[in-house]
Amino acid sequence: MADIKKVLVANRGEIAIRVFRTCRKMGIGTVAIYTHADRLAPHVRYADEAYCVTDDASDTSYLKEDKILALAKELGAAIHPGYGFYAENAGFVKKCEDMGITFIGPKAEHIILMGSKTGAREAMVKAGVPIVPGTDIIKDIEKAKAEAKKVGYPIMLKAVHGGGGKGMRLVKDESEFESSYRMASSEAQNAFGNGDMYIEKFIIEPHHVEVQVLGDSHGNALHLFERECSIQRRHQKVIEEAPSPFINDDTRAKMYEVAVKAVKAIGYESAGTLEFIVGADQNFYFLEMNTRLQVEHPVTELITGVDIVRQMIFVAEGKPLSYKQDEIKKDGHAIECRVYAEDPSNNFAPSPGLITVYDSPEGPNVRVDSGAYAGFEVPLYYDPMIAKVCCVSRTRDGAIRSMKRILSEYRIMGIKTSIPFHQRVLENETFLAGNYDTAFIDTKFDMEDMQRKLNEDVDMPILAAAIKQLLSEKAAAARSVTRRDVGESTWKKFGRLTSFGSKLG
Amino acid sequence: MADIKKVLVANRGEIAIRVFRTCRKMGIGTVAIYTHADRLAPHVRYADEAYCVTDDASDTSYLKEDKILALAKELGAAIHPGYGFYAENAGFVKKCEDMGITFIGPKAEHIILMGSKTGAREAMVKAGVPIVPGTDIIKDIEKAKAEAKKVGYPIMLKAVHGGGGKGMRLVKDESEFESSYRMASSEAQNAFGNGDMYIEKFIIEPHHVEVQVLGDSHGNALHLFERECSIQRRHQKVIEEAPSPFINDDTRAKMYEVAVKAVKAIGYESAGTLEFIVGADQNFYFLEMNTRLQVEHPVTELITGVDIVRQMIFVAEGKPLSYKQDEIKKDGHAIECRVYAEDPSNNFAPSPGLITVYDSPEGPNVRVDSGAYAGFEVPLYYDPMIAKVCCVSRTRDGAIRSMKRILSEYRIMGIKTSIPFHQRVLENETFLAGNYDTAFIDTKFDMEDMQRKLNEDVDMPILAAAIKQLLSEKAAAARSVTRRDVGESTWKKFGRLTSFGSKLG
Amino acid sequence: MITKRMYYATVDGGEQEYLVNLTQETGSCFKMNIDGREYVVDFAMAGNNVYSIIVNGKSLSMEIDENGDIFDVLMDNGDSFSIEVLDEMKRLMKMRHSAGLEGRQVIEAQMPGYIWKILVEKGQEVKAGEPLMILVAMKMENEIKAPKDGIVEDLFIELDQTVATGDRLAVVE
Amino acid sequence: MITKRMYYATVDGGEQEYLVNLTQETGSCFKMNIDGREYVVDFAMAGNNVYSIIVNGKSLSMEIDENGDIFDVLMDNGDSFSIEVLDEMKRLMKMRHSAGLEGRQVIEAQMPGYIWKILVEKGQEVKAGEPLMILVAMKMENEIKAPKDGIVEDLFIELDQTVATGDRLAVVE
Repeated sequence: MADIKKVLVANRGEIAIRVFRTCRKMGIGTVAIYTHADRLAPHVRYADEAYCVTDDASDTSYLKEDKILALAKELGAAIHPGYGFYAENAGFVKKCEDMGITFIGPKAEHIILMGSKTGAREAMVKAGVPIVPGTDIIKDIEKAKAEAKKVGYPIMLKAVHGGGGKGMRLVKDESEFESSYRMASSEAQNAFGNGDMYIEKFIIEPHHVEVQVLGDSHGNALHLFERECSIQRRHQKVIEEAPSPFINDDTRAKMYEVAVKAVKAIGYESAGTLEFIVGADQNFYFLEMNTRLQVEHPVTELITGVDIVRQMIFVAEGKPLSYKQDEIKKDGHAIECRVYAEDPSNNFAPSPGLITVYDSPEGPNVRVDSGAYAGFEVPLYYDPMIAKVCCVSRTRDGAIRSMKRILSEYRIMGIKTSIPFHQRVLENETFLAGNYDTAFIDTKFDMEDMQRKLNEDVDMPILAAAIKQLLSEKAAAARSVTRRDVGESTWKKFGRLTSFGSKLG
Repeated sequence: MADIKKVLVANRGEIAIRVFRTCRKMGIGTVAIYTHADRLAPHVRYADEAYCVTDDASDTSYLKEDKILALAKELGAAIHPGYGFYAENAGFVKKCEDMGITFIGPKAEHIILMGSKTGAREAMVKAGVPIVPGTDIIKDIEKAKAEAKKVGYPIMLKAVHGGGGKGMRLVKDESEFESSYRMASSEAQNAFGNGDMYIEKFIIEPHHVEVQVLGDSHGNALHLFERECSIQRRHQKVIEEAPSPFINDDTRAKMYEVAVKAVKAIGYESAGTLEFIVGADQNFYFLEMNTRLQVEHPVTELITGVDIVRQMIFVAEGKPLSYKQDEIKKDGHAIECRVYAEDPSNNFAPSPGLITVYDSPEGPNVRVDSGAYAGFEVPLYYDPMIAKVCCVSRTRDGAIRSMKRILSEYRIMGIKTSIPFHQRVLENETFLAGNYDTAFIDTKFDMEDMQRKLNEDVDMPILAAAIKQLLSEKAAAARSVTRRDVGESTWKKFGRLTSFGSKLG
Repeated sequence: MITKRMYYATVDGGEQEYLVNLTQETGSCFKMNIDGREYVVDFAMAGNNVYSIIVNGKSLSMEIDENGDIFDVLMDNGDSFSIEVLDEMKRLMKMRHSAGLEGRQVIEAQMPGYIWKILVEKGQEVKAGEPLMILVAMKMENEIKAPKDGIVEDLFIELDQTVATGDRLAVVE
Repeated sequence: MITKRMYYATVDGGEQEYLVNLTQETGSCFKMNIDGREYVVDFAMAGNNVYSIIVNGKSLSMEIDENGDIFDVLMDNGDSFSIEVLDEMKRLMKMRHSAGLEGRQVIEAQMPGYIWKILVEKGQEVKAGEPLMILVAMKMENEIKAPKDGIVEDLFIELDQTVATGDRLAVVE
């Protein structure tokens, strides 16, 4: 495989820019694609080349497989998919292979394997990775009881054809088994026309912990430690950290070992993530493998110093990984807050629109990956995540303190953002203690937390609002008297300088 | 000594904010001082408290010793001097001591000692630190010749009362000695009324390399490795790196050893820097000791992970340093570019004024310390440095590539900045080779370098300028037809939103 | 020129009213009295809608978003306050208006987006809480519900139309 | 509406003239011809005086500072170009004007600052290069020198006065 000279990122916004940054540093050319709606998105002007993939403004979709592939072929560019869109799309990867386009990511076969829940489980079991204990379809109640005992109570009874919580029963001990089974099965029969049930171990206080892995075509496999991703809202991760504050070193070591074993067993190439569910008892079980670069990869980069995109490019070029496992050192603690264009004080309603002020946090130990700038109109049509803000410190406590400092400096106006939500989470005692699980937002943090002020004194905001009101009244009065500029203040000059309207007609 | 609960920074701009950031992270209260001219400087609103030290707008000086001391006393705040202003002012430190105000910096006696050239040299000689070899006043030519031989040619003959290059002669070998001596001495006699001369070793291709040190009141002393600061313009450092690309490991080890020995010998407390001149032959000699936090300290922080301001606070509290020498690890290579408000294409003329666009670089491995924002009018009265932009990478080459990426993202409009100058230096072969000396700007980089384009193609700027001209003509025509807003575009909305003029009267 | 004002302020839609007396001494210096508490305020604009406010030495940075008489104030620590500031006359008008509220309900868009589905027709009878249409913003669907039982008197939007915050969507009578 | 223009462009004050034919097709799409070289340009404003320009797939980000007919263009890599763009009429006027230039010289401030020292008096004879005053900007002194031998016909400034770029300082005749 030849060296990559140019990379087309089949994606937009912050992840396109993130890949471009590594390319720019490596001296690799960059190609952006964009829709009419995204003409002014920052990834377009960050790249060396940019091509529109839509025919007119009414089409806002980036999923233009034929155009993207033809473009990459014509330009001699490799394709990086980012996350979402064509990431984890085996068909797309196969077409790249057919057309001789280098795809910067895993092989199609691994995407297919891990895309199938049963296939992934089988492969993992074979590689010695623990999966959530359970049974096949229950045919015989007594046999099932014996198996439940083996799995260990509490267990979950689940309908084979179930969904949406129906036909599910938590069983705390054997005495409840029979009645629970009958009720759940008949519920499933009524709801889905099939009463088949199976048993799965119930995980108490589940944590979502994932291990970042890298593999190359020379059979090398590495882990880059774990990330704790249990802070989720509506199944969306919102805060991630590395390392996990919850799992102990014994669990850690075992998790790394099985992760690397799994990568080697299936011959996985490029960057990937093994997601685990970890119970309060520190037992961990494989959930799924993400065959892509994850949104939250920067926290891993911050504690290891490894540029994961750079390694993905090397692997796609057929080169070996630049590191051996013992050269990967974990240093410090990193946190990521995902900043969404949504209004946390209004039930997280989407808040697209024009960004009028955009002040990025500065100072030490901060990393911002954004797709926004002052003057950018956040489009309606795409993911509402506009930035990831990360920090790193020697300790978790230091990282939390740093993140507070950083968020207090991050100023985005014109739209609402989730920054105040993050600031509240960073004050939450369960979060500070580091023993939150995936139910955190539902059980340990609520809208009251969100509305609670850190400083209850209302005089300061009142006096600011009253002064603004007075100034607005005076300005309105002045406008009604004369429309001519009276004098020329600095602010006026700035106002004029930033008044685009008259310039672009 | 009690714990510090509040810190007043007797300084402005980026260094005030830099100290505040550490305080905010440590949970220490912050106090800003400002002049009328600096009311809108960002350090004012970054602090928890802010006090004006001037009586009216005509006074632009921060040097208000009595007011500052009274304020610190009243608020129970310790004082951090930053650099410049009251840094290295022993009188100020003594007054703090007298008034019972904690000064976050070295003791007055060490400032005095290092402020005296002869005192500093004596102390260093005593501590075993090499100084530039030389002689006392020459009384006898033959004796002087013998001493010159001992020092080793080439040597410099210097007038004791000299200055401005007068009464100085470079002597390459002994045959030139007598005539040079006579000429220089008579020149000095004519110029300064005194013909006394002395001999100093002439350093070939001098490098400016400095060692960061820390000392505490418990007798502990640490070095934090060195910084190379040879890229200077008009004796102003403009680019610094850590570690030095020039000195070898043997020199490095010796330099660290004498630096720590010196700190211990004089019982120095807080952060300080030993500046050395290093010749092409790797011999190094003490120049001076800076008894303050240096502008360029972030590069050291980036390769060591040590927060120097935090350590200064601990030392001022009477606590020991948080590290032992063997816990300080050097990791990677860091570069700092100082961004000045000046126009590099116009002979670096000062360029104060209103910043209309300020986009801070984002992404990995960058650290920006600035005192600027969009809407800020850089005042005429203070230091033209508006930001320090630093980056860190595993290798020097990686750091240079990163810095290019970072500078390409750093967008400051409304005023001219030295960013294009840095971009040119980062392309210079001598710089890339890492063997530049203090004469770099004068001998290896000139205005032609500055004016040289990386891309000679003029069609792109021409077409952009022509389009702007057309749009401006159309806008002017539209304005002359009607003053009413015709339609309402997004840009117009932004223009209105950012039009301060009408709001503040 | 010295300017004086008296305002009534309420916070986050609450009942408590704060009486604010305000005097502008010079361009940036204000004297305030809030329910008897006195403040001297230095108020300065430090960027677009960003304000630097110094009150008795305390330095605050606030973002203020102005919508009519409501001022959304966001502090650096993430605290946000929605402050309504009314003078005597506006306050009286508001009290009269709120007494007479009922009947015809105009539904306005609470966020920008586009109309993905229209679930009712003009003239149709609806119950309170019944979805009228679905507004999509940033990949998320938002049901727009009837605020009361009644008849859909008017629909102002078409399928796929883009709407801005505050645009009128429908009337339920 | 299609708009057409013909311009003469010069770069960095150089002699070479570029003939630019420009057609605005739609709001953001332009067809260009520079001395026979054809380009299709998508030109968009992406923030205050920041432009995103796409030419045959090549994506460029430029900062453009407009001063009359002179456009200072700064590229992301630090390259800067000063482009003068004149139509036929302005070009003719400029050629006539430069032919008749001489004699009375008005000295303008090249940077903002304040007048720290005034070294000459009105009516005084000065030689070319002789300092007339010292302008201080950001702690640096800048000597303002006589552009030619002559008499100081006028001084427009006072001691300690703050001046902006372009302010008239003196006249040497």
